[in-house]
Amino acid sequence: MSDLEQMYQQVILDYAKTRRGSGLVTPEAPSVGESHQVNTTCGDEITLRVGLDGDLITSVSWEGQGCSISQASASMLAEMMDGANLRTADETMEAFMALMHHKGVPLGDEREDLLEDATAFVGVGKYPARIKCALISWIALRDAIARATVGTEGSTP
Amino acid sequence: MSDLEQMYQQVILDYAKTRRGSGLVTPEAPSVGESHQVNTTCGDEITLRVGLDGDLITSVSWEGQGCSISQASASMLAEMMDGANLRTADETMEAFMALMHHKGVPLGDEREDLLEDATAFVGVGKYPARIKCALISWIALRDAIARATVGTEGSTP
Amino acid sequence: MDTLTGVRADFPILARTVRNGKPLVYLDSAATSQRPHQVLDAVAEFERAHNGAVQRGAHLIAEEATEAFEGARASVARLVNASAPQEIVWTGNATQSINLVAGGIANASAGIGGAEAERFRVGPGDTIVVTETEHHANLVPWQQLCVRTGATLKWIEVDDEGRMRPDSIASVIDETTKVVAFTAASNVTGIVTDVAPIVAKAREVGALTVLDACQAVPHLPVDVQALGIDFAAFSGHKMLGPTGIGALWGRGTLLDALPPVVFGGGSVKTVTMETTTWLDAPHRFESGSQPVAQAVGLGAAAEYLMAFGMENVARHEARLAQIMREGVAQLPGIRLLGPVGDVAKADVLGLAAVVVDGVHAHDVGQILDDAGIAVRVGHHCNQPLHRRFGVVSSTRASAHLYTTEDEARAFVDVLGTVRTFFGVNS
Amino acid sequence: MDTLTGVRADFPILARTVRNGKPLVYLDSAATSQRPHQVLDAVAEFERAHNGAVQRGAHLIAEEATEAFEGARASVARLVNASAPQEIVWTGNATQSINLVAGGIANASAGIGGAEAERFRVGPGDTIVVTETEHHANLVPWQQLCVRTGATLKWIEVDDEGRMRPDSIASVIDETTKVVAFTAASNVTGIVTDVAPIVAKAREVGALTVLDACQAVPHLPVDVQALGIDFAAFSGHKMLGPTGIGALWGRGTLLDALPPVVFGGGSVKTVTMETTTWLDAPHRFESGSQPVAQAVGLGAAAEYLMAFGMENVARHEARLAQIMREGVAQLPGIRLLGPVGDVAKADVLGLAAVVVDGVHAHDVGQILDDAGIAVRVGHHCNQPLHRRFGVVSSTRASAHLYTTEDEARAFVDVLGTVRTFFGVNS
Ligand SMILES: Cc1ncc(COP(=O)(O)O)c(C=O)c1O
Ligand SMILES: Cc1ncc(COP(=O)(O)O)c(C=O)c1O
Repeated sequence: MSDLEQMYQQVILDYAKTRRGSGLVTPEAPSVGESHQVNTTCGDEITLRVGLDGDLITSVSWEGQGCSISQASASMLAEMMDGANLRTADETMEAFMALMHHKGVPLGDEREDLLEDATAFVGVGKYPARIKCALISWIALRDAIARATVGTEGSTP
Repeated sequence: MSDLEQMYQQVILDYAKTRRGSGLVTPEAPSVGESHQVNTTCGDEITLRVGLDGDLITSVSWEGQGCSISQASASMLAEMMDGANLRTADETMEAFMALMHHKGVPLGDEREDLLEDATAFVGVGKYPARIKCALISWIALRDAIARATVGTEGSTP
Repeated sequence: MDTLTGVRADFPILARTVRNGKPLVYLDSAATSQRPHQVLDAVAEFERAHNGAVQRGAHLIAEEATEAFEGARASVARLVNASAPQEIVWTGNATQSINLVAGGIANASAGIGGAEAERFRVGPGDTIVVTETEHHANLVPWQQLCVRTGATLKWIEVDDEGRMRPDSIASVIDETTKVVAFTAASNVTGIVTDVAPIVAKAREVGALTVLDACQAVPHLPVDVQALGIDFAAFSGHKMLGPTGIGALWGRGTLLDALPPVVFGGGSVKTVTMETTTWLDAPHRFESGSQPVAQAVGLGAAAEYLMAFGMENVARHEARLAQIMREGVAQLPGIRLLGPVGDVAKADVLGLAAVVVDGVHAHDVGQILDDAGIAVRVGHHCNQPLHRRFGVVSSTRASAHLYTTEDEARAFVDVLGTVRTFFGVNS
Repeated sequence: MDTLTGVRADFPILARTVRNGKPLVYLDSAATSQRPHQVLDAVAEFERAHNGAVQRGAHLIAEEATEAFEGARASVARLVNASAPQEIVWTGNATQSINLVAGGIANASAGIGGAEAERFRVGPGDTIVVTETEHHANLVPWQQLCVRTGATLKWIEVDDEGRMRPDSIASVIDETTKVVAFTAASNVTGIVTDVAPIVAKAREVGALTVLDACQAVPHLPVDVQALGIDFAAFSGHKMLGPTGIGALWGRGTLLDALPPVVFGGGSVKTVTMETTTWLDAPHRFESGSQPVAQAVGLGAAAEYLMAFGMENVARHEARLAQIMREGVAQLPGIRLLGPVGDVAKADVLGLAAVVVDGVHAHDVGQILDDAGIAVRVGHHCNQPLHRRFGVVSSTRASAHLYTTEDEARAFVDVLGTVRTFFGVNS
């Protein structure tokens, strides 16, 4: 498998096409957070919204355009994180960032279980310019969760 | 004679010491012009004043401080130009500038007669950074004459 | 062709290989060009043997450095036919050159520069005119000038091919216009601007003209005097010179009156704790230690371009433009930004920016990269024009004098495989 | 000594001869330093093999270029102990670094930068404080900030040796003070500033501190966090790096809020024809194509200095200062600017600026030049301090890590012959 084929695995192209979670919804959750991120190289944007109930993510939806890597990443993120609890989300984010900076080599530890299908992004690590594409939705997720949490600090101590 | 000795010939050091024409005077001439020049490398300044009667320079005086090259040049200029007519002044200026850009080689033509003692400045041409020092009083002279001429256009047509 | 082989040998980087050992096909010259060894050697030789503080030292190497530095200025002046070397001001890049003019005007409007700077004052009621095809570098400084002074920004609109519309030129520039800033050639469409009508209209209303010549000076003959403009900005790194250096050309009388924007040593006549007087141009704008080695390199680049002949550069690139643009026009599902049709006649730079149906520019660029072909993806610092075209980004291939026809064809060929790779053939 | 020989071999220019075949004795390092081949090679290698547009390309060499560029930023950050690489902003020189802060404050005061820039606003009634020992680069930008905003410039006075007077620090900085800009080390007296009391007083009144670290970073250990300052400016060419690059360090939170002063591509988030939003630091200040090769060279210079050890540089130069200053003090008819007396204890840079009774600095420099000794003559871009000392100009010898004790002694010896040459022995 060439580097290029490793990056553009079929599972990635599939997720890019299906765009899970795309189309912003208004969650019926106790707390809601939204984040808008821009990839300044290409002008791509994403708006991602989460609904939180305590430490449970009850809804993930997003809107935006971008390359297949960024769309696949957002799509997979939505599928994996909808229904996850915040601790799992945190650990998955960490694992994903670690994978991105692993220069195309699988992590080779228990974090791979956490990542599930997202291990398919391993090939992106060989292309530093594309890491931003894969990360942008995750950065939006982290920011959206932070906003949801801040907004409700009083009610969910 | 080394390059250094060629630049600092005795005649130059002597003129630098005697400072002919130094001390600004108020000439009783029909038209008067003054110029102020700064050498920005070292902060040296010169103010030079001329009195003109028609096309005759009736007075040259100056005030300022600077290195031996600039002082010798002003001193010699005052001696040579006091009493000169404008055409001679023009030609001498031209010859002096040509000498400065002659890279330390004598001009070798009739302009040397015009320059008299000022041919001693030939050695400065080998030191591009010092050309400005030798020229500053001549630039002031040209400017002062221009100002005197403009100021009296009506009266000396 | 013989000459081209010789030329390519001058550029060390063209011999390297990239992904999977493929030879580098460098088609990103509009972003930054490569440098011939003549430029690299001039810089290295300067650093190794003549480096000293310019315009300040009374020692031998300082004199040598000053001579090299000012000699480079004369070379660049000759390349664009400035009437004197002092009309060339060194900056860090074309962006800084444009900011120097916009910032100088803003400073004049804030009372810096005294009476001689009065002519540059702008304020409420005045308009600054740009165009819809400008690079951010020739748009944002003028937006900010308006914020600082209360002047109003207006722009000349472009048609669907990206050409400035004559009716828009005629209506937007009016008696209130103080500055018209426009590009000499677009970095997205490749269109070479017809400068004359704009300058004529600007002169009629007494407005200053500022030309963004960043994509013109490296690729076409540019004669600043013949163009009748007032200022022109360009960058070293796009014209075979080093990074870290740019230039502003301006009419001597204007440059001597425009207030500086960067203040410090080397640009001042007399400084007291209370106040400061400036030197004449170019020094008034060259505060602090200058990019001396880079200027020397840019001088060598200007000499290299003049030796090759700007007419020859332009002719070579016109041929490459034709290969790329006609080739792309044949490919299904691919949109070419800028002129389509009989490109042989159109006045375009040697570049082609494309949008592939159903495939994002980043993904397009990656497929090309995998084939060793280096292109630029994104909005190329020109968001408004992309928005005007209804797209967010594009993939741009751009050539220079060292680009071969085979390389231009390789771009077209690999581009033709992209939609298959991503399964979007329809 | 062994190390010094090794060091000298790293600097190609030190092997050259000058007038009359004499070996070069380079004592003009405070104006511009020389570069080791490690720096020249890093630049050449980048240009020959990895040159591409940074932060923009999706192709291999653009990625390599970005990595080299950002790696250099991390090296420079480590040298001055910045808390993150993003706190280092590339500029063209130290002068531009200072102007970036002064200009950013001026822009904030003119309404650019929005609400987050409010904290930088200055206006009538506010004061900006500098000192009497500042280089023009750290004086003129603040004068002009006052012209643009209506703020008032005040300055800390120095004593006859050139030291900032404690009583003046105490009285000049007050509740109206918004910025205190001062040098870390003087390029005329060599005095290293005691930063702590100034920072303490500035903090007490809530003023920003801007350190001109141009003569400090190349010669002394500098820890921006320990100093407690807000901004620090320095230049590549004085610290063994290339010309054409400088740096500004600033606290991250401040840099992210300070409005930019140079507008264009690469620094912006979203641009429409009407308006623009900025990126965070450092990119918001890095408009247009950057001095990439020069940054790479400066990164190599920072690594070189760290490998040598800044403590070792300082110790070596302290010894040279002692040789020069004690030697000069023995010579009749020669005045040393700055500290005289027990210089072994004084905190001074490895430099000596002198005034020779009856001989102009230009003439002094010429005699030294004839002996192969390169020094600086003039006011060294510091007219107010020379005026404070009652002189117009001086002759300055300045060292760096490659300067030998013999070279320092040669300066003293030849200086001792000057008055005889010009017949002014009294
Ligand atoms: C103390 C000081 N500040 C600022 C500068 C300006 O540095 P640059 O010319 O590199 O901008 C210098 C250099 O001359 C200096 O010595
Ligand atoms: C048309 C145009 N103008 C201005 C610029 C800015 O040039 P630089 O980045 O060298 O400042 C560019 C380069 O991207 C350009 O293509």
